[in-house]
Amino acid sequence: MSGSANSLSRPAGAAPARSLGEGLPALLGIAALVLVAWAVPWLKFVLTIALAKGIAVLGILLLLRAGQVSFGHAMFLATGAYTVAFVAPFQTEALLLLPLAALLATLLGLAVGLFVVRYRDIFFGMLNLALSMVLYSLLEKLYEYTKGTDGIRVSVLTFAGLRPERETQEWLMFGLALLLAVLFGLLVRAYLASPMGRALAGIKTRETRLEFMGVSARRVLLFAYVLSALMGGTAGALVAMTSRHVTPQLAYWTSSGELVFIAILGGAGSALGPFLGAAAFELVRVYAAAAVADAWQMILGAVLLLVILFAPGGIWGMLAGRLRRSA
Amino acid sequence: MSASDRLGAQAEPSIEGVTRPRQQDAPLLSARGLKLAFGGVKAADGIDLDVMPGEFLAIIGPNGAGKTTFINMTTGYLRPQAGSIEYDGQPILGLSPRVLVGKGIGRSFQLPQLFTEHTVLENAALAIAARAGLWSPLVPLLRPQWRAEAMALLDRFGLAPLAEVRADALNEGARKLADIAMAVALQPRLILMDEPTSGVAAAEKMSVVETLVRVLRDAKVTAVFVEHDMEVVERFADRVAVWSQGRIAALGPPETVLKDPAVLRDVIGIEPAHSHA
Amino acid sequence: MMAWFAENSLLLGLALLDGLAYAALVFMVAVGLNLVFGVLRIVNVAHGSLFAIGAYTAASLGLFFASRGLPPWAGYAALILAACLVGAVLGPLIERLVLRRIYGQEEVLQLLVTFALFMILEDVQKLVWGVQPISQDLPMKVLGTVDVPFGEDVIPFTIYQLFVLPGVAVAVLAGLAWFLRRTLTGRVIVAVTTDKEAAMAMGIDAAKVTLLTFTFGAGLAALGGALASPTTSLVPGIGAQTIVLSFAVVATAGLGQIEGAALTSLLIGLGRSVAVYFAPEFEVVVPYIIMVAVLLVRPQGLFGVLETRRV
Amino acid sequence: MTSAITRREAMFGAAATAGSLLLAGGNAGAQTKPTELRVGITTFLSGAASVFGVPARNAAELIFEDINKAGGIGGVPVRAYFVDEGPGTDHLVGEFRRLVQNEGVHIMFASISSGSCLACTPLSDEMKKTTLLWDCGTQRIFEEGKHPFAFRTQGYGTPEVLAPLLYLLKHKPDFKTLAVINQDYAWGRDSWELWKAGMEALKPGVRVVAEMFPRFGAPDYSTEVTRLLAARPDVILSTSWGGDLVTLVRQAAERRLFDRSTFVLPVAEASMQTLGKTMPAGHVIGARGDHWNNHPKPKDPAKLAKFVEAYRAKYNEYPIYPCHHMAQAIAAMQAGFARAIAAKGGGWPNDQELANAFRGLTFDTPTSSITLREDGQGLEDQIVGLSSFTEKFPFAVPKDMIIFPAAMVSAPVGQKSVEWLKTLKPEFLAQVPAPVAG
Repeated sequence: MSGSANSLSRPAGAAPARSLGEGLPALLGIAALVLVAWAVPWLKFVLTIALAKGIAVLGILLLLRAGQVSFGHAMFLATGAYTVAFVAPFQTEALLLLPLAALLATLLGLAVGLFVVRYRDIFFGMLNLALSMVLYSLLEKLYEYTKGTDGIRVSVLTFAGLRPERETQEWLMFGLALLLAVLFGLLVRAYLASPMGRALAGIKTRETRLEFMGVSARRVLLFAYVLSALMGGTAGALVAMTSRHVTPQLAYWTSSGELVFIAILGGAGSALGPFLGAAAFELVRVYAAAAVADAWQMILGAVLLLVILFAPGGIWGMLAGRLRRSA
Repeated sequence: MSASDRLGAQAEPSIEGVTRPRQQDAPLLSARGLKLAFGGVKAADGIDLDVMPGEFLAIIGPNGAGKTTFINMTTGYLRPQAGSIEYDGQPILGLSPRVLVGKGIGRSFQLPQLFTEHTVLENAALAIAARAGLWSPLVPLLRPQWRAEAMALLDRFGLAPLAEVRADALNEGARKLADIAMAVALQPRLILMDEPTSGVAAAEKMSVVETLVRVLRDAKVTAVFVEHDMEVVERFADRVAVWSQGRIAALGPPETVLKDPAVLRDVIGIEPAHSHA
Repeated sequence: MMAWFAENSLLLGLALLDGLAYAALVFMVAVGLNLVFGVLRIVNVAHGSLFAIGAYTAASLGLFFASRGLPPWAGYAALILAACLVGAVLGPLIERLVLRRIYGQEEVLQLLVTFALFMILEDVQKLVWGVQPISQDLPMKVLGTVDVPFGEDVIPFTIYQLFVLPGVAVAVLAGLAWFLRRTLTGRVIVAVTTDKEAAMAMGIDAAKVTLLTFTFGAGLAALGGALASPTTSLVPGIGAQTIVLSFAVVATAGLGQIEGAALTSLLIGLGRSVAVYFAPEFEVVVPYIIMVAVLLVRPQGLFGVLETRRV
Repeated sequence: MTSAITRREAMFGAAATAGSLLLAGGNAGAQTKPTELRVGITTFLSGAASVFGVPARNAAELIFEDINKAGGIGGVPVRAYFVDEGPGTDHLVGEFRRLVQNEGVHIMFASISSGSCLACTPLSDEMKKTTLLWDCGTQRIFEEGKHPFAFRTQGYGTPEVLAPLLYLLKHKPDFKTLAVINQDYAWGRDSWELWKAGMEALKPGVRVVAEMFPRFGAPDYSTEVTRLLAARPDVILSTSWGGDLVTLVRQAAERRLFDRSTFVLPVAEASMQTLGKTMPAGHVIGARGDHWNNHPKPKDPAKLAKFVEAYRAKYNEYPIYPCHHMAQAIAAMQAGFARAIAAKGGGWPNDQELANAFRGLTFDTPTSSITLREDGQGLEDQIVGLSSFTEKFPFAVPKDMIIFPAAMVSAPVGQKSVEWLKTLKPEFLAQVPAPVAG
């Protein structure tokens, strides 16, 4: 980060994008999502998954604020997803499964968090990676319980006791994902403006100072970590309830990489970023896969490379920049 | 109380001949026999030092003598190999910086430790939030009450016009003041400052120090500061400790110590202007 | 416990021999990754792709040589040539065109740039070499096997895996240690690893050092792939598996540690082969469990040096 | 590959074309003949399993080209939409929906991986879209539930494991110890469960000296090979395939494991070309079906030769079993549409009518004919033999082949395979046909 300016009077770079309203873009985004889901039925599914992943990426965003990259956050997503898959045969109520999945992921997040928040930077990233790979290996190896790489199918769920038609169910899942995305988006926005959230960036820039303010940097990071695990678990439950099939692939390190990818693609500057990123990611993926089925990965990779090299603020950064200029 | 009172009362580390009530005269900070060596270099080699409530104690000495080490040991960042430190009559060795902050020991840094991605206002507000212990994740940091308190604090340091500037865009003088402001926001009883004027442009130096001293005196904070500029020491310190090769070579009021030929030769004689440790 | 060891000592002996070859391959990849991290401070996710491309190139060259009627030992020339080729072509290309643009940026961006490269290179492999398994095992076959006594029985081991792979790994380790400590270039690399700012202040051309190191690291990854190619079938996806294992080795060893990487590779290689004999279900988890256990006790890794913050 | 038009539609026209596609996706009332018959095909185009997926796609493109040259199906040209199973299940089910809801495909071909099949088959129920399971082998699909729109146009795990087991019991009846080394995923685990159940029923008392499930796609088996060398089992079973099998065979052959133990490799066929002369002779090899290049008495030798030669001419390699499985699915599709159109007196069938046409359908393959049972499972004969080398092929082919009729080695409708296998008696061996010379 550049810090060479010497003039006392230099403006604060307008405290990027925060001065810009997020409300209007958010409302427009929601309207666009609903419109697309209505107009193109199958995209409803893609967008539901995108919203779910966006929720998980909100968690990545929190850690990025603290300068930490988790290359293993798919483990919380997988925990949420497998919770749904394991419990669904006994309890088909989606509105119970969802909080249960979130709770279990949160507990795992607390257990893992207590361990990993002692580490920074590359060690933080690698430890998360290692732990997610342990989970991945267990999901793959404990065939008796997890059916290995084939995964588990999630049976048809009930919503508030009702078992709706497929079309209705798709709308219900979409609505649920959208509602949770908005709620978590608002929560993260409030959190990032609170002392706890603002202290995250302190971990990134001056952790020593936090300690000399009497603040435990570990506790600040742990709170964010557990919150991110909660969101990861919620996302996993949504993914499992939407795709209705879970596999260990959900926990593989490349899936974690994807989450970080989405965070950067969308831009870490706003709680809207993850959702912009997730929608863009999923759409590029399905269209790239439809256009060139055996080189979609290369297209995604190229998109990522271009974003980092030429628009490091991500999609939100570009949007915010454009809006600021026109304002 | 005025500066001369303190000067008279505490010209020597001993407390004989002092007429004030006993508890007021007990040292706020008391180090005994501190020893710490890095490899072969002795940063502290049997240090005894008392800091009296309300006084401004300057520590001077050549680079690498161990002055910053003393601050680091007192604030829980480093642990001495031998000796003890008492604060307010209680042993504090082994306590972490976080705990010591809670007990009222603050510090500033030679290289200001500001949150560079935050504005000056947010830096101050974070410190205020830290002191208040209010860490609700849902209430904004810049809630009206804390914003007002942070602005008032910045105002005392003359930093109010810079409140919305990002910390990494400040110049060195403002950076130093903001750094100390964050320590003051925690309402310490004792503050240890590591070279509060190093790197500050010569023209600004005196105004920075004057601001500093005014705020600290108003807040009735006891201060220990490491300093290289003898003019600053002479004008603002109540007592001076000369740190040389891990020992205290001289201790007393500036007008005495700074005239000592040995000190002049060993400390001031080799002192380069505005050095960095 | 002792009884168990006595009963299984023969099998443990076999596990030890098996672990060696595996450890040698893991070391070759991990050490390159570690070296690159030391100088560039970037964890190169695409390192695994370089491993895969090295392997594919070696197999293609070997098959080409064989088709030209060259003697079998030319396969070894193919291995070395492939490593040099991949290192010398892809190394500078990636460093100059991509990595160079992101030095000094946030860590997450650096990590993700290499992740993007990884995604691109995975598909490049498929476009160039297709998806059918490719193998070229002449270098392994030409040396034949050696019988290792096992009680009354004998167990044939390939000379390639029992001697060549560990031998090359030891040679790489010794060569690296010599290079880094005894040559000027090596010392410059060490200086940059230890304190980049100080090294640059001393007038070291950091751009040159990073280019050199990255090329060298890429070459080591490709060499690892080339050496692995005679023993395995090359299929899409081998890069992704290799890299995640090397991460475990590097983090366990401590960042920037060469000898540490060797010992950790050995630890993980042996741990894995012992698991195959006695608890096959845990084979895949072993490296990660070792890593987590080590970092729990020594947060800086087995051989890492704790970096203290200066205030 | 999809044409330029699809790409443009996919890229820009998703929203614009949605209205018309909504109509296209419906299946109510009278159906007009479409301008093209759209087939959605899920297959591996990335990852380790693309060694099966890409040749299968190649075969499909080859055959569809031929069909379209000959006027299409029912006069309608065929267009294929391929999607990749590689990125994972959540991606795949999204793609399945896209093909049905957005591209308006008329029929789906699902999946190489059992995991993909288990995810896609219920979708066929929900979306009421006829889905041909063209390659996956898990017995769980039709044994754990009814799927009125799904049909498997080839054999499945039970016959593919039982046939090699019976062959082994005929070929080497006196083996006493056995070790298994399978890939660690559903097929590896399920096939071992099937084998174990069959073996315990048909030849009780065999000692299993090692059960190993190395990771799918493991690059190195030398540790496992050492352990097998030390254990000296009479028989080593491995249902591994692709690169994994190639690596295992190479490393085992190099260290003379094939001299110590008899291997049983039920999925060997697809790897024989890659292995070439490295594959040792005299071991039990299977093909997940009867489509060997040296099939002793194919039903239509000219058709088999034509397909093999056309594939070789275009792709410079012999077709492997996934190519044949793809060809079978396409043959079934042709027969099914023909039957449905005939039943409607020349009209175009809706989704339900199309599905009805597949139940009990019999269609020809170059080597035999396959009947789809009432539960949707296809009955495909199995040929197992001993690896050997001939003048004709530069790779191993079976000799002393036994053709196992599909009905003999498949679990009856409504029974679970493992339970059924447990009921087999050693006398069952007497029903095994005699080997034929290859």
